[in-house]
Amino acid sequence: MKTNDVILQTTTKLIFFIIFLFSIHIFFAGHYTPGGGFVGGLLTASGIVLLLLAFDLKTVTTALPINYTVMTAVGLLLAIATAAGSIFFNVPFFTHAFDYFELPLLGKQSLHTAMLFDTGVYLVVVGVTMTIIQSIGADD
Amino acid sequence: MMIFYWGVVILISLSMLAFIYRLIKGPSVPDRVVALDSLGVALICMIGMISILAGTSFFLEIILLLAILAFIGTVAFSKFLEKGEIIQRDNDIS
Amino acid sequence: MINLLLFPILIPFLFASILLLFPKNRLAQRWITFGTLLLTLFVTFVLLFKVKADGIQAITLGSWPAPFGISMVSDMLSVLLVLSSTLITLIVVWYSFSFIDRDRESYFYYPGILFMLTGVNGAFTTGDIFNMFVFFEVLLMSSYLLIVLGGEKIQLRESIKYILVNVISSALFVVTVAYLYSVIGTLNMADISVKIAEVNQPGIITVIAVLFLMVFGLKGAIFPLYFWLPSSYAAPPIPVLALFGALLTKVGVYAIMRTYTLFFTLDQAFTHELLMILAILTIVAGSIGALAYFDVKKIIIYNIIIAVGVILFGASQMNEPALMGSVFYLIHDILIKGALFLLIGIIIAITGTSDLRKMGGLIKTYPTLGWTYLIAAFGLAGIPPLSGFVGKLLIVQGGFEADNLWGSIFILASSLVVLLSVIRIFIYAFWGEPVKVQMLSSSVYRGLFIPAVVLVGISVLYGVGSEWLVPFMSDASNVMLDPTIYIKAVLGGA
Amino acid sequence: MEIIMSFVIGFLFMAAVYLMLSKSLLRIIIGTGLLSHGAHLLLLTMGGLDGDAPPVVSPGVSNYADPLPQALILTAIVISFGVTAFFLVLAYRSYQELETDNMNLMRGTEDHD
Amino acid sequence: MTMILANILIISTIVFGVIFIIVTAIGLVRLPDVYSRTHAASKSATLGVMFILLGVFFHFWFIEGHINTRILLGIVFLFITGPVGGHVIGRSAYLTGVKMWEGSVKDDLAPVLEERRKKQ
Repeated sequence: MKTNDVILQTTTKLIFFIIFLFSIHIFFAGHYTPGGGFVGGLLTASGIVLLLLAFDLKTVTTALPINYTVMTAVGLLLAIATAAGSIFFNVPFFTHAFDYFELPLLGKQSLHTAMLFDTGVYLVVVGVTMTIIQSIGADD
Repeated sequence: MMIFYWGVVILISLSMLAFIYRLIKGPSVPDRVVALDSLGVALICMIGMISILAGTSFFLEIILLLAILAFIGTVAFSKFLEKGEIIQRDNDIS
Repeated sequence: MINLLLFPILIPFLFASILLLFPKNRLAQRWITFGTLLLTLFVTFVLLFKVKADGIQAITLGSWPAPFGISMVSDMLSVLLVLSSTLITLIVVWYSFSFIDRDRESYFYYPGILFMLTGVNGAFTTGDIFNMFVFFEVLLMSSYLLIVLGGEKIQLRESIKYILVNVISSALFVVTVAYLYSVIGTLNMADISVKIAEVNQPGIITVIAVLFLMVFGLKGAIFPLYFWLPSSYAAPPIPVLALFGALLTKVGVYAIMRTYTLFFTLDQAFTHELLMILAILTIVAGSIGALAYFDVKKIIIYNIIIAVGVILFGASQMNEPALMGSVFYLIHDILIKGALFLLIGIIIAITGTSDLRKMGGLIKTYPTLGWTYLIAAFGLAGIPPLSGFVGKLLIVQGGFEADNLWGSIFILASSLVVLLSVIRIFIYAFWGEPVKVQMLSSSVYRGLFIPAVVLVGISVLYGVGSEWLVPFMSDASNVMLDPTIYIKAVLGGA
Repeated sequence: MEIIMSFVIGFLFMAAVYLMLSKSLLRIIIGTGLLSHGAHLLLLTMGGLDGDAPPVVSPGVSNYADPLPQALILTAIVISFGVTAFFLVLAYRSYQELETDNMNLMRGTEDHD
Repeated sequence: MTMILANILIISTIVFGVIFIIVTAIGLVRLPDVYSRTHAASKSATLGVMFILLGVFFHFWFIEGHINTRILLGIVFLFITGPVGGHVIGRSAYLTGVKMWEGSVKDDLAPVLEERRKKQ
C-alpha cells in the first residue's frame, strides 16, 4: 500500500540542512574543541540516512549521485598525502604546519594542515558508512 | 544555586526511571519507541544540567547530536514497524 | 631521509588507496600492485643496510618528544621481518595473476593485499603498544576482506568464526593495554620497559604478561588458543591462505617475542617458563594434527602451529643462540610456508581435490613439481644444508645451554614428525598409481610454478648462505637480549 | 566512582559473554559490540577518573582530565565501529547465502559439506 | 540586582521545563494507550526540554557571558522534530494495528483506510 509521507518528507528537507550545517560546524570545530572529521562524517552520513528513510534509494541516488567507494579512496589519498607532505621537508611524519589568517566577518582564524588530514578522514567516514548502509539496506 | 541544579538532575533522573519502566513494560512495540524517544529528550536535559554544573560549554555540542540521533532512531523504528523495511528501493512501486 | 623507515608502510598504503579508484581495470590493478611491491622491496633493502650501518632507526611521529608521541622503531628484527613479508607478498601476488579468478580480482583483491601488507609492516615497525593494536586491526580488517572474498558458503561460515575470535582478542588487547596504562602510565614500548624495570615487576605486571600472551597467542595460534586456525585458514583460496599462513601468525609471534624480551624480563622464572611449556604443548598439538589429516591444506596448516611452537620455545630461552635461532627460524618459516602453500596450490589445481587419498602418480606428469616439492619439504623439516637447519640447531643448542633438555628433545622429535607429515604428501600425491588429472594449460602452469620455484630457490639460498646472514641475525638477537640498546635508540641518549 | 565503573564494566562483560554464547548470529554481534564497549569503558576507568573538566586546555581550567585515554578510546571506537559494521554486512550476506542465522545449523567440517 | 534578575529568569525557566518533564513521566506511566502516551511524549516533553535548554542558554549568557548558538539551534531542532517523531510513531502504531483504549470516542482514520481498501 502506498502511504503518504508528506509530514516526514517536508520536515526532512529542512532537518537535513540543519544536520549538514552542524556537521560542518563540528568538523571545523575539531581542532581545539571536541569534534573533528570522524564525528562530522558520521553526522553527515546520518543526515543522508535520514534522507534515505524519508524518501527512497532511487530519489536519493538521483539527488546525490556520489560513488561512495571513490569517495573513500579520495579521502584516504587526501589524508595520506597531507601526512606525507612532511616527508618532503625532512621532518618526522605527521608534523603539521599552521598559520593565521584574517578572514572577513570571522576575524583572526588559524588554518592547519591537520585540517586537510581531517577532510580526508571526513570523506573516508562518510564513504565507508554509506557504502555499508547501502549494501545492507538496498537489498531485496 | 548548585543545590537547585542537583535537585533538577534528581528530578530528571526520576522521570527517566518512569520512562525506563514504560520501556520495559510497554505492552506494544510503539510504546517502547515512545519511551526511547522520551529517554533521549531526558538525556538532553541532563546534559544541559551537567554542563551547567561542570561549568563548561564543551558538552553543549552533544545536545544537538543526541537530538539528531534520537530523531533518526525514532523515524527508523517507526518506519520499520510500518513498512517492514527501513530503506526502500523505490517508493512508487511498493 | 629520517622518514625512511616509514616507507615500507606508506608505499603499499598509498597505492592501495589509488587502486580503490578503479576496481574494474584488472590489468592496471595487477601491474600497479606488482610495481608497488617491487618498490617497497627496494626501499626495505635500503632500510636494511641503513639499519646495519647506523644501528636502530627511530622516529616519533608529529615531531613530539619521544615518550609522548607515537614512536616508530626499526631495529634489525623488525626490518628483517618487513623484508621477508614484502618478499612473500610480492611472490604471492605474482602467483595470484594465474590463480585468482576474475570476480575476486575486480572486487578489491589487490588493495586488500596491499592494506594487509601495510598492517603487517606497521605492526613489525611500531614502537608504541597502542599503535601496534591499530596496525593489528588494519591487517585484520583487510584479512577479513580477503577471507570472505568470493563468498562461497564455506568461506562465509568460517569467516564468521575467524572474525569472532579476532574481535574477542582485540577487545582483550584493549583491556590489556588499559591495565598496562593504569600501572605504568605510558604507552611507548621503550618507556614501558624502563618503567617496568623501575617498579621491579610486581605481580600485576606478571598478570599483564599472561594477558599479553593470551592476546597474541590467539593471533599467533599457541597451544590452547589455536583451535580456530585450521578450519578458518582452510576456507580462502590458496594465495590468500599462503599469505595468512606465512604472515599473520608470525605477527602474533613477533609481538610475543617483542613484549617478552622488552617488557617482562624480570620474572622469567614464571613468564618464560609458562611460555616454554605452552610452546612445547603447541608443538605436540600441531604434530598430532599434522599426522591426523589426509587433507593437504590441513597438514601444512598444522605445520604452521608446530613452527610457532618451535619459534616460541627459542624465544623463551632468553640466551643468545636460542634467540638467534628463533630469528633464523622465523624468517625461514615465513619463506618456506609460503613456498609450500604455493606448491600445494598447484597440486590442488592439478588434481582438483585436496584429499590425499584421491591423488597419486603426479611424478610421471609433473616431475619438476615433485622434486621442487621435495626440496621444500626437506627445507621445512630442517635437513642440512637447507634453510630450517640452522635455526633449529641454534634453538636446540640454546635449549641445552639453558638446561631445558626435554624441550630440546621435543624440538628434535618434532622435526621427524614434520618430515613424516610432508613426505606423506609427497608419497601419496607423487608416487603410487596415477590418477586421472586435468592437465593445466602450460601458460597457467608456468604462471603458478615459476613464483613457487623462485620462492623455494630463495629459501634454499637462505639456508646455504646462512653464514653470510649471521651478522644480521646476531644484531637482531642482541637487541632482544639487551633492551637498553632499544631504549637508547628510542628515548635518546638517556 | 571507580567502584561503580567496575561494576558497570563487569556487567557489560557478563552480558557480552552471555550473548556471545547464544545461537543467533545477531545476538553474537550485539555481544561483540557490548564487549568492545566494556573494553573501552575499562580503558577510560583505568586512565584514572580524576579531573572534572573535559580534556581540553582552555584558559582558567587547571583540573582537566587525562586526554590520552580518551584519544585511545576514540581510536578504539572507530576500529570497533568498522569491525562491527563489517561483521553485520557479513552476517547479512551469510544469512542470505546459508538461509539461517543459527550457529548450530552453520556448523560443519570439511567432511560433510 | 541584574544578577538576581538573571537567576530568577534561569530558575523559573528551568523549573517550568522540569515540571513539563515530570508531566511527561507521569503521562507515560499513567495514560492508558500508546496514542495518548505519544501526546505526553511529543508535546510536553518537547516543551519541557525547550524550556530547560532555554534556561541553560540564559545561564551561559548571563552568568558565563557568552551566547551559545548551538543551544538555540538545538531548541529549533527539537521544536521541529519532537512533534514529527510523535506523529510518525502514532501512525506506525495505528498501521501495525495497536488497539485503542476502549474509552476513545473518535477514530477518523478508520473510515479513510476502509475506503482506500475498498478502492484497491
